Amino acid sequence: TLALALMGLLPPAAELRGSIQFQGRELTGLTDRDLQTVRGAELGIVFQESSLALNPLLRAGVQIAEVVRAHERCDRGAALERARAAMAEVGLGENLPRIFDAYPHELSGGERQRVLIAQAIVCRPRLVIADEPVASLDADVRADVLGLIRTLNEQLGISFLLITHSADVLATTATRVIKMTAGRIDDRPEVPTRTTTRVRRTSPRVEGGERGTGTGEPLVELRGLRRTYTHRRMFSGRRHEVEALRGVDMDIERGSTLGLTGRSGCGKSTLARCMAGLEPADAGHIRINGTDIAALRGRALLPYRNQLQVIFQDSAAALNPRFTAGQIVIEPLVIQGIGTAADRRHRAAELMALVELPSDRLESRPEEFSGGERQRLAIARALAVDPAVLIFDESFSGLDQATRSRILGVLMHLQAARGLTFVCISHDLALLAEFASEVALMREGRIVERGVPDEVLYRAYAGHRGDTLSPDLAPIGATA
Amino acid sequence: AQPLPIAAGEEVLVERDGSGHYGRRLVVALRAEPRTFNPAIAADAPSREVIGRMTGDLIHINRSTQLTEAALARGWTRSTDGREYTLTLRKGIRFSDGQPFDADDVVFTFRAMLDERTGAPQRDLLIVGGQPVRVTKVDAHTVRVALAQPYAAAERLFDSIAILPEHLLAGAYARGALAEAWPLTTSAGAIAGLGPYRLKEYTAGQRLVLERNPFYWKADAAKRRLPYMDEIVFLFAGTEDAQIIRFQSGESDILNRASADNFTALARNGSARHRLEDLGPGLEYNFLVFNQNDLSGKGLPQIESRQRWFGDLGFRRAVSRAVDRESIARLVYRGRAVPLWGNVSPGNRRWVNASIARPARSVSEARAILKTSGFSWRPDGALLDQQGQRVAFTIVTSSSNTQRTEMATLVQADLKELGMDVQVVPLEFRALVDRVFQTFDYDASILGLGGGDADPNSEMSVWLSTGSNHLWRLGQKTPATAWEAEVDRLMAQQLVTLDSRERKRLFDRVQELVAEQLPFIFLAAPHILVGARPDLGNFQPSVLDHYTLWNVDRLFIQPDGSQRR
Amino acid sequence: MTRGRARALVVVLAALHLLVLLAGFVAPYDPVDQARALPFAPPVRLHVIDADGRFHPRPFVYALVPDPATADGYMEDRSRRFPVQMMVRGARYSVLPGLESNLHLVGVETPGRLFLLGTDGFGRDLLSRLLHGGRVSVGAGLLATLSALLIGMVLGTVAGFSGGRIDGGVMWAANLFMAVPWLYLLFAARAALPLHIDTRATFLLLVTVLGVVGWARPARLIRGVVLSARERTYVLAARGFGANPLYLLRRHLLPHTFGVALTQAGLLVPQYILAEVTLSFLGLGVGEPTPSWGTMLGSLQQYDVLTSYWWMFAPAVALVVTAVTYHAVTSAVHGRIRLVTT
Amino acid sequence: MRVVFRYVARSLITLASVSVFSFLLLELAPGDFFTDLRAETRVGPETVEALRNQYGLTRSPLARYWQWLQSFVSGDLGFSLAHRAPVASVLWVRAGNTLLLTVPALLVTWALALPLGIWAARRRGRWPDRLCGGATSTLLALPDLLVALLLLLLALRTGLFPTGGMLSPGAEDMSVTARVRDFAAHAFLPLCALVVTTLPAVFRHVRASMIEAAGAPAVQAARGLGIRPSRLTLRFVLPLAANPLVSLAGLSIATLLSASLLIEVVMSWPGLGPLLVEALLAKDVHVVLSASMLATGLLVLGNLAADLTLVGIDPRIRA
Ligand SMILES: Nc1ncnc2c1ncn2[C@@H]1O[C@H](COP(=O)(O)OP(=O)(O)OP(=O)(O)O)[C@@H](O)[C@H]1O
Ligand SMILES: Nc1ncnc2c1ncn2[C@@H]1O[C@H](COP(=O)(O)OP(=O)(O)OP(=O)(O)O)[C@@H](O)[C@H]1O
Ligand SMILES: [Mg+2]
Ligand SMILES: [Mg+2]
Repeated sequence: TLALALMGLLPPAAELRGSIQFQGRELTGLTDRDLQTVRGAELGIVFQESSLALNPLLRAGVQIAEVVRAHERCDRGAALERARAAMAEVGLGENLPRIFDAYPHELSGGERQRVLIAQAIVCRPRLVIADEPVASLDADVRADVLGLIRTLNEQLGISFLLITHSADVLATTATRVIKMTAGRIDDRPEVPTRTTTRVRRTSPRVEGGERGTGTGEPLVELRGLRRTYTHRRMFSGRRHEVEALRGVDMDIERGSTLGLTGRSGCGKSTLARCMAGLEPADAGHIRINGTDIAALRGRALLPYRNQLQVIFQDSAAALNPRFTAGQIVIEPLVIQGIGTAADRRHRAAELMALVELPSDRLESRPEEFSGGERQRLAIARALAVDPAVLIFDESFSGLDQATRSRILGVLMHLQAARGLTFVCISHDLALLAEFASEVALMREGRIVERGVPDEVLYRAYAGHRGDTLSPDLAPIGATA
Repeated sequence: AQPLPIAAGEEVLVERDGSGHYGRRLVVALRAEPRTFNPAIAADAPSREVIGRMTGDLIHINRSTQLTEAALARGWTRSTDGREYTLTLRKGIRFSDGQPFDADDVVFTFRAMLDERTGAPQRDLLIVGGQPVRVTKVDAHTVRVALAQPYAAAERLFDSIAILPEHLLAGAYARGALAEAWPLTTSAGAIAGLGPYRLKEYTAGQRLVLERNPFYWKADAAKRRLPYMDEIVFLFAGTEDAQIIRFQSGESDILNRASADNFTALARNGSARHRLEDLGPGLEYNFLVFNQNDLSGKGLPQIESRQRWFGDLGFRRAVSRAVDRESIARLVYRGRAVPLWGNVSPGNRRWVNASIARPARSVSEARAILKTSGFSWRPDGALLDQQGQRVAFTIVTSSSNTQRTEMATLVQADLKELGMDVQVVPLEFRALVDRVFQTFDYDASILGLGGGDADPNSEMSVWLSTGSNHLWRLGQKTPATAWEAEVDRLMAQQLVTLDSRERKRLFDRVQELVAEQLPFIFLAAPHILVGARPDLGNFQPSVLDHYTLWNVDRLFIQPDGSQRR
Repeated sequence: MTRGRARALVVVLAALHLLVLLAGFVAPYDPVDQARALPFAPPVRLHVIDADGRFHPRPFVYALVPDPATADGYMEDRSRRFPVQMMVRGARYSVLPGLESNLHLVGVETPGRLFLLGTDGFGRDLLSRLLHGGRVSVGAGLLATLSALLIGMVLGTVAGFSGGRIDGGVMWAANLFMAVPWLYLLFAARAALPLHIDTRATFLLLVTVLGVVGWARPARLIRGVVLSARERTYVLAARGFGANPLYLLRRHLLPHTFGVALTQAGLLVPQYILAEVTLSFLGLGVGEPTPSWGTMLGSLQQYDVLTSYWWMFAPAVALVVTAVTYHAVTSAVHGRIRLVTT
Repeated sequence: MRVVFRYVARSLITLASVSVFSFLLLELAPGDFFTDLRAETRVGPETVEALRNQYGLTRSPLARYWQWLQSFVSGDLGFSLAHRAPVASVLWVRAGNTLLLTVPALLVTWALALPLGIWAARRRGRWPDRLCGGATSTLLALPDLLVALLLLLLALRTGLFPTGGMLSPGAEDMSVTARVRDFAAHAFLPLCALVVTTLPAVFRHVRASMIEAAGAPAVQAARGLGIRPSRLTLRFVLPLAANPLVSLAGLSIATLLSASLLIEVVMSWPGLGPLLVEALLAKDVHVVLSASMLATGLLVLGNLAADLTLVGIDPRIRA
């Protein structure tokens, strides 16, 4: 909300008091017209939810180019060129032509987020407000992006206002940290000392939870799962094929927590959707309790569907904007006809409490929640029914450490009590290390490593550029 | 095309009076587009209106005097037994394409018209006494017409039978394709006739241009070849309102029959720029008819049960007394109609029986009549019949005819005062005709008849009990009632009576019978209302069809008047 | 939409419907009563000052007599005043089925006439016809719109949602319904039905015919919206919970189509009120002498009426008011339910 | 390729079923073309029957349908009983004239309704919006015929425009420019009538979906990046709002031949209107059937265009 207010984008119903000053100019009183010149050109913003912030009907490249054209006099070609360059800067260089032409829904969460960042920096504004810019990025890319931020900051003097829950990010990038509680800026330490960040990094442990350890029997078996996307373009005839899954073999044991990690765009979310039967696999088998569900269609699929629940990476998009929070969390109950209306209401309050949302927000609609709150709503919804397998797709990235660890604790309790199986997709290796009993590493549509967390994670680092996460990096750059 | 000088030996008809100026064009807005140029099959008004200007007939009924006069036939004689006519044709005259006209064309025309394959709507007219008229060629300019029985005023039959050019149509006829000849897409050169105008150009949907026939066989008193005007342009105006608006805007020069509503509005809105004429009542008569058809085997028990009333003369007389004809004339026709009690409109001056009683409206009289017929009333005023059944029925009307629907609305209110529950159901014309003529699935209807000729012969099919328009009881083999038998006899007799005074006496009696027996409850005869631009010369509209253009060959536009617009 | 405006809207809407519902009481005359001496009489003039210049606190009217100076004009007969009275006894009407009354809100003594909006060509009071006609017209217009939209929404969403064969089938039907010459169905219906149809049956007939014929257009529009909406992540999520198609349609997709459906509703209501003219033309409408806005507007569409009698525009004005109100209502409702959708 | 084939097959099925259904409906309706000859006093029932026989109206429905189909496929489009000529000879010219009127009208309608709707949506609840809302309501409440008549009366009073037709009598002698001007003068009123009667629906839909789309988070985000409102509206909001509009536009194409029928009749435009209205009432079966076929063809085309565009602008829709 603070970020929105800065940009003057609050809905008219919201009352805004106080003043916002930018380069000596008062922004609160300005009209839309004046603000336009400020927005984008001098003030850039990276929104928290990439799925909502990108226009679903415009191609990624075009959306970036539009920003260029809004602020600089240049023709279409030049703008597109600039967009391309910006995309390369944020690490989308590998698949540039495809991603440039892709519509937002065809991109992975991380790819989308980088498009957003590219949008924000393409015009080299003086100040960039970045709301959780790196939440769904893997370590490498995150390092790249943060590196970029630093470079921009150093060379062009661009200021960044980073909003994040990740202490790493703050530690490596920020020059000043501000902590907010309950709508107020709490304390403003001039320089983020390594100690504060360190404390943050280490202190929150998962409270009272025990990692689920598998029972040994495989609940879900995946064999040779393949999924290829084709990006067809109606009018240009250009065609890109993406092999998102190239033959995934994997077993998930009942009662275990499988961590799944891998570079952005390597196919994790796709795998999750396929497993849950929400997307048809091109080839391969998905066996749940020994039944091959890839062969099933329609009604026969229903009982298995319920057993596997996905909490989508873009929680915001996965919540119907017309529903209230209460309706959202009990939706599965309604769908499956569980309980009376009163029961459900009761359960809704329970679920909200479980994810630490105040029960007086039951009547609010998704757009009135913060990013992290929405994520928690999605988790609560998935918990409403008792699925055998829960797949968390980057569900914890928007949460602050404390909340996150409390929720993880709750989950682990549940796991222990009911023998639930979790699949946790995340880039946060620390999280996986704590939460998962086993970790699988994906690369280019295949599972390449699998094993005990620490081992795999270590090898994962080793397989990449091991230097990027060096904790010794000095915090450089200034924030407003 | 300039009128050709009159050649020696060309027996042109020289009009006795009237003169005019050559040149200019006349713009006429038709209600709809014509469908064909073929005189043999044209059944719709717009086609006939156009074709009438392009063709000529042997003997013509003068629309203004309502008498027959020589046309393509210079003269004719009738044999003493009245069964044979000898017609002398004009010599030296030509079709509009310059080809000469002679007896062969006449013989061809009648043969073609009488051929079943042609399906000419005039065919039935040419069947006299059950047999087609026989037309034979005597010499190149004489034809003999033989009838199976004497036929009063047989010469009137020849009116509007367009003489076809044998040289152009013989081929199509031989192929049995005369009915498909001369569609709208025909080129101007392939059509010829003996009318004052010939086809110049037709643009689909837009307009039809006729140009002067340079060979036309009439001349004015000064021996100048007619017609005066260079061209007639027919526009197609979709609806009557559009017709009126185009006339008012000056885009069309003639208004051929306006409704009373529009005529009144036009008169109010700018009469100075137009010449509007109320010609008095025309031949059309509107009436309410009750379904008295034999319904056995039709599966219409409800209507059959109501026929008890419809067949009851007392009931019909009560209805007739209760109907407010004066209001119909005043409200529906804005006073431009006459109330009617008999089957001949006062517009038909020669044949109307002026002594037919015209009882004024009287609801109490009507109630008294009903009472004597055994009807009674419920306390709430509803009328019950002898068996205690509520008197309720529907009146069907043509929805495209606003006036008749309005009449029905008035009649309904009138009959409500008698305790009858009447519903008005407007129907699309085809559905209406289907019910009235085919299925007999109706109680009562408001219809109109009599647009054609003034002569009673044109109404044979209505009054003969075997007639195809004997609407109240169709398809009878033998007359159902004594009075219908009497009418049959009278009509048959007048047909063969050659003395016109005697015919009038016979037809007067028919009118009396009809007015007594009330197979139809006559309502009103509307006036013929026309208009023209004020500088149109020789404009002599008539109450007979075609009301304004019947003397198109003599119409002209005053040269000084042209500056006024 | 401000509060005041919303309130004004509700008031107007309520007043409109109340007037129409209480037509019998508010209308001074029986809508089918013909004052045959006064066809096309202009709206009566209310006076407070009489011919002698005296002031009367109670408004009064003069009787109309034909004006000899014009062909069909009228003038006031100043010899006698007819004060306007409240709560007078007059023509009987039924308040509810079985309950009759003859009390009217306003009226004058005969031979005075209180033709507040003038008369039609039969001398029938236009105001009374307008009020009574509104019952059928507004009622049938609304119901027909509802039914057309309902069918359209259900079929449109089902088609858009299911895709494939069902979509093909529904769109085939929609094409059929849009391309077939309906006029003939009406002809056929007219031939099949009995000639005498009472008002209630006519009403149902109107609603059915319009609903059945009208669903295709909204269905197509809605199908398009659903096509796009069914790919949203939250639909996918609900599917993940094992939602059956019915649930998805009802909870996620139908609400999505409300915007389009509301807009269509605002368009269809006046359209269907007008469509009654066509049906009347074929003998399937309300029919004389029962008034309806459709037929009243039908008589306005004539050259002579249009150019001569301005007060005959009253039904058009009534319909405009209705259309504007309903538009305002739909747009207010739209504003309410509008949420982030894309 | 297979998709194209499937689409063609589907369209053919639609056409065929429309023709069958139309034919059935025509069968159900009472009477036939020659029925109204019965009402002529001069024509006897035998003659009418003979005509029926001659033109095959007494044959079985199947035989008559087949007769039409053969003729339709052969390019004659059937045989018009009213004109006693192949339908093609009367239909094509008029269909052309109708398109001459409706295509510009369609373009003008959209060209006006789009900006107007967008404008009203941006000023939602303010006076321009209310004004437009009121105006469209008024137009909706007036029957098309009345609008046409009012326009004609306007023309009559002002004398600025001709009151009907497509060209003046005597236009054949005019120079090309004069003819074009004459045509424009004649086309103006029918065009106005058409635009005025079709505009409200389009305008309303544009406005409503623009309002709906403007609230989308992506649009807010784009605003945050400083995209100018005009560009924002056109580039970001419009595509989001386009869905129902595209369907609507498809339907507009479908009505190219039928939207103007009544207006053509009243304004004497030499299009399909007068012909078809007459044919409908006269039950000239082949004309009606073939005209329905043309209309269906357009419908299929319009829907195809709409579907393709929908897929084109909204990649989320699976083709
Ligand atoms: N609906 C789709 N259509 C086309 N391509 C898609 C679609 N969804 C994903 N892809 C592509 O498939 C690849 C794998 O995507 P996926 O969402 O599985 O990545 P991911 O591993 O979840 O990445 P991230 O960590 O960034 O979320 C990506 O390159 C993406 O662009
Ligand atoms: N439009 C809104 N209407 C009502 N409440 C809102 C709205 N937007 C945000 N809030 C509430 O205001 C509070 C602050 O929201 P904000 O989005 O600033 O949180 P945040 O600090 O970004 O959290 P997160 O880290 O979870 O994204 C939250 O409790 C949220 O529910
Ligand atoms: Mg992902
Ligand atoms: Mg946030």
